[in-house]
Amino acid sequence: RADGDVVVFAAASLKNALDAVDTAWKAEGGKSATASYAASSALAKQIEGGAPADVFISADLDWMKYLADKKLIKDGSEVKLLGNRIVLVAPKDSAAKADIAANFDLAGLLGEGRLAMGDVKAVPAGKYGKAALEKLGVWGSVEGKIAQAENVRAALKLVSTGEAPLGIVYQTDATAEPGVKIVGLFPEDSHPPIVYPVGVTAGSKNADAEAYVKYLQSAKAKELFEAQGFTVLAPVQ
Amino acid sequence: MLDLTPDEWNAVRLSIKVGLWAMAASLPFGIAIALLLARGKFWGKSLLNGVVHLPLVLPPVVTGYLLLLSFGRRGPIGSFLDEYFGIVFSFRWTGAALACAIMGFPLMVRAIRLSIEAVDRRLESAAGTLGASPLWVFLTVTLPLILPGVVAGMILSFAKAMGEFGATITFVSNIPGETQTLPSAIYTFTQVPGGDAGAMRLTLISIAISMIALVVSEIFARRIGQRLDAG
Amino acid sequence: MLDLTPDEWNAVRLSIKVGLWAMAASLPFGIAIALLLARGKFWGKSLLNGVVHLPLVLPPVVTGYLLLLSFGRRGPIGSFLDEYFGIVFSFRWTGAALACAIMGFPLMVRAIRLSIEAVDRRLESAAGTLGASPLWVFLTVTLPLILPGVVAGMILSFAKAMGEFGATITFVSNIPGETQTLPSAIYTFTQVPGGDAGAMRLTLISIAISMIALVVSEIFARRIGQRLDAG
Amino acid sequence: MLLVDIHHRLGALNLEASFESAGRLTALFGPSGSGKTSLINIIAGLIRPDNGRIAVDGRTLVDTASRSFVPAHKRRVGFVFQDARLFPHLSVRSNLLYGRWFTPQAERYAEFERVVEMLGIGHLLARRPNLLSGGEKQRVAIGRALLASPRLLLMDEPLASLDDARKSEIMPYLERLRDETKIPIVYVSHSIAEVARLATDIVVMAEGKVAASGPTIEIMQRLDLLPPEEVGEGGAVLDMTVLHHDENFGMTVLGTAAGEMRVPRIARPEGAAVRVRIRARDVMIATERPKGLSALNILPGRIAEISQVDGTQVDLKLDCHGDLLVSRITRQSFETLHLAVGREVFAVIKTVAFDRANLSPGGAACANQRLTGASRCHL
Amino acid sequence: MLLVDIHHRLGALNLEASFESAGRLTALFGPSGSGKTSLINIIAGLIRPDNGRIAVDGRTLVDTASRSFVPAHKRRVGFVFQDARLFPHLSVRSNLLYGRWFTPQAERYAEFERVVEMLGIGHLLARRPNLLSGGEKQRVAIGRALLASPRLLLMDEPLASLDDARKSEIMPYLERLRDETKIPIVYVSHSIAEVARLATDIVVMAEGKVAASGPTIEIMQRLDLLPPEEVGEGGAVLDMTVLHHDENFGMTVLGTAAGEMRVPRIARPEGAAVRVRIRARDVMIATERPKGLSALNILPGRIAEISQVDGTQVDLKLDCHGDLLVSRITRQSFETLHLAVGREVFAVIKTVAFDRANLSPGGAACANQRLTGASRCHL
Ligand SMILES: Nc1ncnc2c1ncn2[C@@H]1O[C@H](COP(=O)(O)OP(=O)(O)OP(=O)(O)O)[C@@H](O)[C@H]1O
Ligand SMILES: Nc1ncnc2c1ncn2[C@@H]1O[C@H](COP(=O)(O)OP(=O)(O)OP(=O)(O)O)[C@@H](O)[C@H]1O
Ligand SMILES: [Mg+2]
Ligand SMILES: [Mg+2]
Repeated sequence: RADGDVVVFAAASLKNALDAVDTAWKAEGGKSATASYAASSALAKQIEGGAPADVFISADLDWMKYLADKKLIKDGSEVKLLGNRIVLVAPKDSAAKADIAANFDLAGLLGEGRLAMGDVKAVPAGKYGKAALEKLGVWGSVEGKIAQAENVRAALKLVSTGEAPLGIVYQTDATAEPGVKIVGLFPEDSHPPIVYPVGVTAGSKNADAEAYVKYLQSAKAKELFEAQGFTVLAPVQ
Repeated sequence: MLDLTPDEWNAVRLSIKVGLWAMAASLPFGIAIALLLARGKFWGKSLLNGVVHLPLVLPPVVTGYLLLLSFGRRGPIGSFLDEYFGIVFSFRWTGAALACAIMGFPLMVRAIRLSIEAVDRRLESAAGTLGASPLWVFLTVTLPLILPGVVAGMILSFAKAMGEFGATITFVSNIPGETQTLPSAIYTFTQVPGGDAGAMRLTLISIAISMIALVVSEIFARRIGQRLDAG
Repeated sequence: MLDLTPDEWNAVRLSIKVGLWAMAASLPFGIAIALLLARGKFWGKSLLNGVVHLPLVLPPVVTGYLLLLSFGRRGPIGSFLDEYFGIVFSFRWTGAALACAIMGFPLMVRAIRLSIEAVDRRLESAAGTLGASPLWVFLTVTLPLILPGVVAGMILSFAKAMGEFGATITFVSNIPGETQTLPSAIYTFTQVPGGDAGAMRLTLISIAISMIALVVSEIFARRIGQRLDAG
Repeated sequence: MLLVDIHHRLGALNLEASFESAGRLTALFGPSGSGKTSLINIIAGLIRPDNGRIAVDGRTLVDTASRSFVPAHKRRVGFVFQDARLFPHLSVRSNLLYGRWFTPQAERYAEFERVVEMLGIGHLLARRPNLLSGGEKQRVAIGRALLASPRLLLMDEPLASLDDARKSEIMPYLERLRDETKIPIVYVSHSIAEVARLATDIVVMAEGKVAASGPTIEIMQRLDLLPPEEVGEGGAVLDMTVLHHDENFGMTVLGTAAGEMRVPRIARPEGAAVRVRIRARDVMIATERPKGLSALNILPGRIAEISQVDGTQVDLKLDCHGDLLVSRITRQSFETLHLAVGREVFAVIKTVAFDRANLSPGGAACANQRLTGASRCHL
Repeated sequence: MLLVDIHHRLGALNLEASFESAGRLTALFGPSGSGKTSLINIIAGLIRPDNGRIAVDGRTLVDTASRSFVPAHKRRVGFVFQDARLFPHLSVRSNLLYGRWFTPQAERYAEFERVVEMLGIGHLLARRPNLLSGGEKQRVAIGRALLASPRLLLMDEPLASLDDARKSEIMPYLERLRDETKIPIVYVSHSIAEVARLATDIVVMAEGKVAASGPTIEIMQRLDLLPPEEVGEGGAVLDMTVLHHDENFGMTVLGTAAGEMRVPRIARPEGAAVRVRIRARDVMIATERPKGLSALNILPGRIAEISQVDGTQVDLKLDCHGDLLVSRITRQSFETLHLAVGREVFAVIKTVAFDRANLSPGGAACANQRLTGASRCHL
């Protein structure tokens, strides 16, 4: 890591997309960026602990707010960068079919099996999934059948190995995983918007940080993000 | 501090249960493998040694995935055990115990092995001349002499189970009342802003349980030690 | 299989460096604490024992947070060390080494302690009558006799460092070339679609390194064993 | 009946032992490092010999030719190790009783109380071995081996760190074991007194080889086999019969071909066979029957053989009506007294020269002699 | 000069030892479990006594009253343990040289080659201790203690598992150590022969207490102190002078107040002081001067004291012109010969009764007697 590098603390699920964006930025004459991928929670606490991060990209709004409340994010630098969808997946050899709507028979689809999803209190995808199921009125019928995973990738694994007959994961993960098929897409209004916010840390002394955040909102970046299945929320600059 | 939610109480109970089972169930294997590694001379010993150490070397998440692949519902071992013995690990507390047992296994084996290697083999041959068959020699001489190592291995395994989280949650997920152990519950708290107090509370409970286990093991170990050498 | 990216090579090199440093730096403390726990009689011994076991008992994430809070740039110990000795742990490879050393510490202490408890103290008193002061007795008699435990403790510490991830990534994050060790790199791969192959590749490298370390330690241990009892 | 014919390499030592011992108690005798312990380890089955054969009372324990090997725990040996090797995790009592678990009820001949009393370890039963004194450990080790009621007893310097009082309580027990239960015993010792008293046969080892072996009576007469320091302890071993007891003076009169012999009172019935060791250096020669001398035993005999030991001492073999005595005198006396083969002289032996260590009940040696077909027993 | 006055509780044993020994070699003698090892552990500093004081040559090692305690490693003791306690991780050579590191150059008196040769362990130097035989271990342990060039040598049954040939190579070395380097030695042994030869002073222990202590000459005459089995070994210890050597017959003539005494040739110059142990059972009594007898030493003397041992044996003390001899005879002889105090008799002693174990150079005992102010040395 060179000294002038922009240090980006990003949610781990962004790795593929962000690596591509970083490469592109450098190729287009920007500086190099060094990304540290981990859980949003850990990254936020590290920034709180004085980490040398210039940019923070969180997987949900909560941890960004956590830092902003502590005045650790530069005022006005915060941008709602990316969006995502949550989907219901099943192992690829599954015959399950679902029409996701209010009061759909999720419990019946599960049978004896369990519904894999991220931790409903801790993992963003889990939180969105729970909200959606509540909104659709099926939470009560499946609450006892949830298998909460450490992160959304682990939930995906539970489905792809056939451990769980169904799971709720991000669309980005589901499309890229050959072991699962998408059974249904949750309506966007069934849960709070899925947002990946970005912000420059208050402690950043790197002049390129702002430029980097700006580049994340560029057309090229948009193309790269969308290639990984994200929706880009921020208007192209 | 102790006004826990029912789920948290469940996590405490489950953690103790999982820890004890992980410790107890891995003990015979731990002793057997330690014996094999300490005494055996066979092809593939290095390999066995390597495999035993794997859970230490691999990131816990990887161990969890590997468990999922082999002991899961569709995994070769998992489906075999299910079909012929009716043993199911996936999403059960038994799976958590399996994960903890495996994560603690290298620690247990190493402790027991160290003790076995320190045994004065002349005592074993003395027992042999008195008519004890190798099995009896093991039970009446070797085993009592390696008790310090066995106790150390057990406490390490239990303590590890109290802290194990990565492999467990990956393998059997985090189902309150079924597979949500203390570390999983703590993890959940650490992942939400403002969860620090809850995490701290559960952490202290976890520490308290481990402390009690430690103290008990130390008392036990001291007894053994006094018996073995008060010279 | 071995066409690693520069970042991955960095992770491999860094992991070895961190593992070796964690092992080497914790060794003197490990021996001292093991000695204290095995031989000492003092108030608060149970407490010390408990503290030593903490990293085993706590979920690694918690340990990582505690490290962040105490050894971080703004933490009390971290700022003290920075100010007076210029030692900085936070977000440096030294921090990764510290995290690994602490996570492996209970394993190292336990192994060494078991060996110390197995030492025939009459040999130490024999050395004493020959004029050796307690320090010399320790260096020329105790230390050689506990070498098996020391080697076991070192390999456990190194192996643990090769697999340690939770505390490290929480404490010093996952910065390529600086704090991204093999387990962190593996973790990152598991978090993205299509990362399995990459994770597998790095896992195999990690296993290979640990295997080499294990085999070396076993050869070393066998030598020592032969010297100590070929009876 | 012990048959040993083995070859085994141990580091620099080439252990090559081949002997046959018909006796019930075979002593292994030889300098430090000569391979005694290694040999009994092989007999016990703790070392598998490179090649050779060992059989006890017709039972083959190991035979490399036929690839048979009885594992140690099936040999039913009682092994008293040179280092006691007590189990540190068991009390003295449990140590003592350890072998009993593995002994069929019917074959238990050693009685706990009897052995404990004989060894004087009753007050130690509840203790842990690690706090015992050296001699206490050794006694417990002896007890542990005995209480396994073994069919073959191997004792590696079992009495080395015991005081003589204790020794003389243990030795009669070993004698009874040897004579009554007929348990074959292999006994390593550096003490000629012990060996002469207990052994029916002696195997002298040197540098891993058997330098000599044979019945005690024969080996003890060959003063050349003994290390220089022990020569004074050598001499004749005679089997005699108790004629009667002189209760007034506390003496026992023994009958031998050579005449009567007065020894301190021994607790044997009249007519019983007794074995007597007469040290060569305890036998004086007189050319005329001495008068007014405190020595009570004066036996007439004829000089049968003369051998010079070195320039200064002479060994004489006296034929006393068939019994053979050995006497060691200075060359000065030899020349002064004009001794020569065939000359009639008197052997003078003090009664107090016979301490208990020289008197042992039972003509075990004779019994064995008969077994091997030899007839020199009352020669 | 060794001063011991301690009290220490060890489990059931109440160790209460109080004695003062002016001699250079103090033997601890007593049955198994009587506290000998515990006592030298206290002298070495391995056990801190409950209370009491120990001083060697004026240097206080421990004194609970003044709370002074010299730690073991500063005492410069050479300790030969009852169990060898060799360092298993070091070769025999490194074991031997271990203590040398800690000995100031100027104080190293033990020569490596000399000690190794004397102990016959030259061929073992490269070996690891665990493969040594029992006797080999013991010899290395002796060597290790000696090569630390200690200022106080503690030996706990150092020769117990050695054969007599080896013993007789080591004993002269210990004698030289005792007499020439003046290193005080505390020596635990069960063998009266060893004790009589080496010790200047004897401490008899029983059940943790000192039953008797004093110069060897005195203690050895008190046959009642000896265990019954060892009584035959007791007797007089006399200090004599070499008068001349009889090269023809390989004998040495010693002068004593009682007359001349012929013993096997010893390698000491004329005029040298020699110490002779004469076992009570080797001394016969004759009422008239025997003729034609192979015994060369016939000393006239007067019966000074008569004591009955038991009903059957009688101990006589003979005053031979000032030298005191002890003789043990049967009561039968005693009565037959009409012996009584004051009667003039002859003491008859075979020359061959003196084996090397009974002859030792140097009048160490006398030297000590003078130190303690006693004057019975040539009594
Ligand atoms: N496993 C081994 N490897 C190499 N050398 C050995 C081994 N075992 C014994 N020796 C050597 O063989 C010799 C004979 O040993 P052994 O113990 O049989 O002697 P020993 O006759 O019992 O002597 P001691 O009377 O001193 O006990 C010794 O020199 C010993 O060092
Ligand atoms: N630490 C201890 N605690 C309790 N009892 C002890 C301890 N140490 C020794 N003893 C006992 O004290 C007695 C004396 O032991 P010690 O070793 O001094 O005897 P010893 O005279 O050397 O005997 P031996 O000739 O058999 O070696 C023994 O009965 C022993 O069991
Ligand atoms: Mg031996
Ligand atoms: Mg002792």
